[in-house]
Amino acid sequence: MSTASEKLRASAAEALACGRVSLVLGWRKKDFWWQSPVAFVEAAAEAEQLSFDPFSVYNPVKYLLEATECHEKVGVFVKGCDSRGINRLLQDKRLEREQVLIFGLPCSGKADPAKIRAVFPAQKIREVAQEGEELLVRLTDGQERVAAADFLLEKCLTCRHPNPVVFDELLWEPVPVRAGVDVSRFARVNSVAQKEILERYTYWARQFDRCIRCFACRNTCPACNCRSCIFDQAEPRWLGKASDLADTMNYQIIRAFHVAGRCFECGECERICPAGIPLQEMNRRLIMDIDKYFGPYEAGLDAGDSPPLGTYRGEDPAGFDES
Amino acid sequence: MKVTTDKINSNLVKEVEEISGQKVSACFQCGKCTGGCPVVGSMDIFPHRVLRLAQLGLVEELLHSRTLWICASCQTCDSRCPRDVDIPKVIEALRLLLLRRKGGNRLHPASLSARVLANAPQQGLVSAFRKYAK
Amino acid sequence: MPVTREGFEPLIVAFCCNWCSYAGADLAGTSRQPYPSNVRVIRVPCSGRVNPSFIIRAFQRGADGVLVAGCHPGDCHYHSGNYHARRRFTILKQLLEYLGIEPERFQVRWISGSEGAKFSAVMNELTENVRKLGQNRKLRDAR
Amino acid sequence: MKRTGVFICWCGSNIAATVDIELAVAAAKNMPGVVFADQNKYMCSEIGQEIIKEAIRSHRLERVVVASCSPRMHENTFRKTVAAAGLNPYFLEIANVREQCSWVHKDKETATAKAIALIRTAVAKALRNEALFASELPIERRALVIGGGIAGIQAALDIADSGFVVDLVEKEPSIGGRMAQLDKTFPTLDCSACILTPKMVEVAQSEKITLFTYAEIEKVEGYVGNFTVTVRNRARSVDMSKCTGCGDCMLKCPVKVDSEFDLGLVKRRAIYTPFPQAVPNKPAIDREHCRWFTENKCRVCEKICPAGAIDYSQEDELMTVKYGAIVAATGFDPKKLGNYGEYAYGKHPDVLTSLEFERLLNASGPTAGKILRPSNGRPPKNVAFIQCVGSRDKAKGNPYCAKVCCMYTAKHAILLCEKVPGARPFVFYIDVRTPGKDYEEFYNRAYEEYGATYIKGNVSKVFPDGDKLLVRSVDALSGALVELEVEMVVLANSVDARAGAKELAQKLSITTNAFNFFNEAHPKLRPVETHTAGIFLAGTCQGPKDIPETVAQASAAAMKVTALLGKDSLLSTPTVAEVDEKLCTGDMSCLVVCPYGAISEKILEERRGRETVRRKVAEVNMVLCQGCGACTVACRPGAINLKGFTNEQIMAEVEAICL
Repeated sequence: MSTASEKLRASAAEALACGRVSLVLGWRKKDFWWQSPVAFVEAAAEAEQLSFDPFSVYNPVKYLLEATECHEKVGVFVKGCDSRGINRLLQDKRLEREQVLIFGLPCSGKADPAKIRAVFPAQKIREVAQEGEELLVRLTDGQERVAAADFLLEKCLTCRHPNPVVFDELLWEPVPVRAGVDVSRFARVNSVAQKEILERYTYWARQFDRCIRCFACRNTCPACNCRSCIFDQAEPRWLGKASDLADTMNYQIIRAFHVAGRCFECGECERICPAGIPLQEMNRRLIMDIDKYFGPYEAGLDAGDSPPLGTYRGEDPAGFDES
Repeated sequence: MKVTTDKINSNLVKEVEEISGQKVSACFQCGKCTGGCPVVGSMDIFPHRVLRLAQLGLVEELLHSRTLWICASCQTCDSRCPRDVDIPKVIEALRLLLLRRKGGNRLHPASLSARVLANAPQQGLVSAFRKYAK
Repeated sequence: MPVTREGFEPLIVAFCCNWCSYAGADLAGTSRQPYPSNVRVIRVPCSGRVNPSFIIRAFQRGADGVLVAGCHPGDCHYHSGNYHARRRFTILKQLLEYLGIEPERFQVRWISGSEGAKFSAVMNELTENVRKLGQNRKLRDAR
Repeated sequence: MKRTGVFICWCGSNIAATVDIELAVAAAKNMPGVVFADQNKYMCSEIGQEIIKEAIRSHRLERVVVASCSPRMHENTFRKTVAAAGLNPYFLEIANVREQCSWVHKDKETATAKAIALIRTAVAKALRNEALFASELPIERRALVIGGGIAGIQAALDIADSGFVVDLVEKEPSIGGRMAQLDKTFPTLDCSACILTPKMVEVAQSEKITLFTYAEIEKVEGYVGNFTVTVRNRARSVDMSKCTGCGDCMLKCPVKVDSEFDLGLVKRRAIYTPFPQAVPNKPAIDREHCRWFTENKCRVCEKICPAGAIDYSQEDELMTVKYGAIVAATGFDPKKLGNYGEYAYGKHPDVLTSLEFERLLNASGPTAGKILRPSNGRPPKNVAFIQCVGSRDKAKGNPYCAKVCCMYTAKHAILLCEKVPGARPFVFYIDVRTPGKDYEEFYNRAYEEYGATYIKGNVSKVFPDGDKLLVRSVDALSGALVELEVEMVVLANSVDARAGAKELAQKLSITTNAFNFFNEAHPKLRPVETHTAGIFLAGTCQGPKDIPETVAQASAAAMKVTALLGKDSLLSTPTVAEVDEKLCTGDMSCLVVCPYGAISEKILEERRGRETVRRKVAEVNMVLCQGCGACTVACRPGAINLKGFTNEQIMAEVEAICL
């Protein structure tokens, strides 16, 4: 087992044993090689289940909303992206800094099971482990080593903050930012934006047509932390119940608008979408426009700053005809 | 000198504004430029009047003025102008207008022989092509 | 959807702030400056009161064009409402265009209480532009 | 569904000529919720209103829609009508079928269709209207005036005259302000002190006015009718109750400092009154320069004071007082000329600002009213007056016109001629602006009777040339170059907002323009009010103005104050924001966008199972809220709603208007 997982276990066990926290959020291995869901550890003895492997991708931060209701102080392991979720909750006053003990995990990216399956026969894979810069793929009939960088999740390829931006303890040395992320960050947005208007509509209509309104994108998003979401309300009925393209567009537009200036690009919405809708392309489009019109801003880096949609400057340019 | 609607509406003023990047209409004729100009004694049209004439479309009259060739672009006027008008730029635009009108002020690529094209330094060519071009 | 003999008639919904643009619309009336009857105004206290959800809902229910009109920057009756509106609708407008909605369909304008002629001109322009585009099918409910 | 009545007005032929009223009435009868529809030639007339009242009674109407002219016209009329019939006035909705329908459309068929859609929309909204009530607030019947110049003095006197108690807070040791520095006033050449000093004395003697000099505003909290203000009374080091104002201390004090009042042209002592006519005429110790406070020796004033009034142990005192209304009258600062090296100000002693020249003119000034060159103490013969120094200069000064310079320069030219026989004033101007009663005539006298030479041309540079000054310019009218040799140059420097204006504006929660002048609520129709109810403006803190305008505005502000304080209670606007605590997340997005500071955090205790949990929610102060609704959009879960323009109402309008 990797030293990373051991460090997690040791930190969690220590924090629980000495009573600094009564719950620790991390990851554990589940039935399949590609499953590493969020683990809830309440006793030092249970810390053994913790694991940090190429699939510990889920953002545990959103669970803090409920966890802090019944625990005075909660320990949480965060990657770079997860840590910005903490700042999101702090800024939204959904969390107090003293309520969490943050273990920071510099992260050079998580693996995309689909990319692994594309190379190795799915039935044969038994385990995939991180060994330095490589993935060790154990198959039913042997094992192979491949470069981890070739199997990264889409969202990790454009990650600008692989190191936690807020933490109490850092478990290991920070890692460098991948080269070229600034170019690739908006590459998909730009390629869609370059299409003709009708093509753009057709592109998005095809994407949204698949939406089954499961709300997974909302539920996983730490920026979507309202006690009561407007999409669940009956009066006024903000969103129709029919699974109609127009209603879906309404949902997607307003969802994106609600996270505008607040989305910190963890990309979980897109990764988790069962219909494979490229939601990050919408979120990032808003980020592009916010940067362009209101000045560069990255959400989730500083819990003390002011998100661009609550402030204004008299001399703001307008993205419409002001004549 | 006579102000007419044709002159006021002529494109020459726009051209001067476009070349210079200055708004001649911003001037309110305070005369601070003229008062401080070190070479005003040799000018036939004073700097503030250059702007006034331009405002009224009397650009032709300006083009014949000695002032264009007297102005040393020392920027004294510009540094004191309360309306932020860069007068040397306006005067330079008038000079350019004349030069362009005269023609023959730049190289045309087609007019060069293949030997020249092959041997001349590229930077020199580029600058010669672009000289005074719009 | 009103359809006359001449063919397609667009429906334009205009959210007008009470202090400037609604007064501008009234002035267009008092000074008899005509604009097409396709335009219908909803009165709101301030452009900062207009929720993007209202705009999407109007498109869903059959509006072919939507206008948000408020006081000129610096003139907001409530000091800052239109500044917030400007930020919100700047990004909403870019997003709608990015999703393939024609830019002419959603407009934001500043119209003061003294700009009756401008209100009328904007309405004429908006109606004509949307008329050329034809019916909004992209954001409209299927039923 | 609420029983709704629709009343369609013909407005004579104004509506009826374009809208088919019969058709509209018929259509209205079929709208959801409508139980009654009627029409009248003039709904706003006595008869029309009776029809509405009668129908409310006989048809037991719960909501009323009037299709007529703009709500900006008659909404209040009809609200009173429905209130008279026993309904809440906010159960009324207006469909604007005149200004926004019949007057702008010609085709009867489409205009009628649109009118019906507008009525349908109003009905849809009315069905969701809820009873709204304005709440009543008590008023603290005491006013605060900030600034003791002519604006503050006039405002305080007028408020006191109406019987209300006023506190007047002045930063300097004496009231009087800029006007006290002036010699004569245009266009009548009244002596400034002769008309100001009686008012200053009146302030001191008024039983209704309490004067706090050497005091500053520390903090302002609360809202209209109920402000709580903390004032810092700076340590004067002189016991005001013992001091008789004999002035012996000021004669014996060994420390000499540039006099602020005389703009450094003479020295004052460390214990000082700013000027001889000061009110209160009791000195203060300037601790920054006093030898006791800087070097721990001296105490001469203490020894000399016959009343034993010197008290070095005094400390700043904070006092907290409640006020119902506040007048800001903090005045202006003359522009500093650091950017204008070309005028040789500071390089040659005979280049003066206009306020410095004003002190030379003044009988109690440094030269006892004689115009003498600071360089050699002799009267000047030729004097250049340069206008628009730092005004109308978007490149390095203020883009705006300072408004008073043209007139006071004409005054200076006249006074120069009167005081120095044979003197020649030269006025360099860009434009001469003299709107105002008797102003143009005054300016005419300057060049007709006194022979001032007006030259249209901004001076480009002033060259010190031996003991003279060389002024270079052009006369733009003749095109002639101008080069004058003068003995004195007077710069009409621009009017800046008072240093510290921005900070005071923040304390008062009022806004400023780009140049830190306080913003009025409306440039034409509410020129003395601010966006913050209960705070009013007087004088140059709002923008450059002359004395008559300042006094007029001060009286206007005083009138606004007395109108406010004279009310029994305040009624707040009922269309305010309201929080649904169930939905509220407590992230305070609403608080951030509220321009009135009307939203605050509240801790809610609620039962969850057996436990009591505490959570944060937003709370709206109904008095501060003005009903803009910016918060409702900032609130993602839709927890904060605007009464009278609720999400439900607007959504219903959208649905109905698109039908």
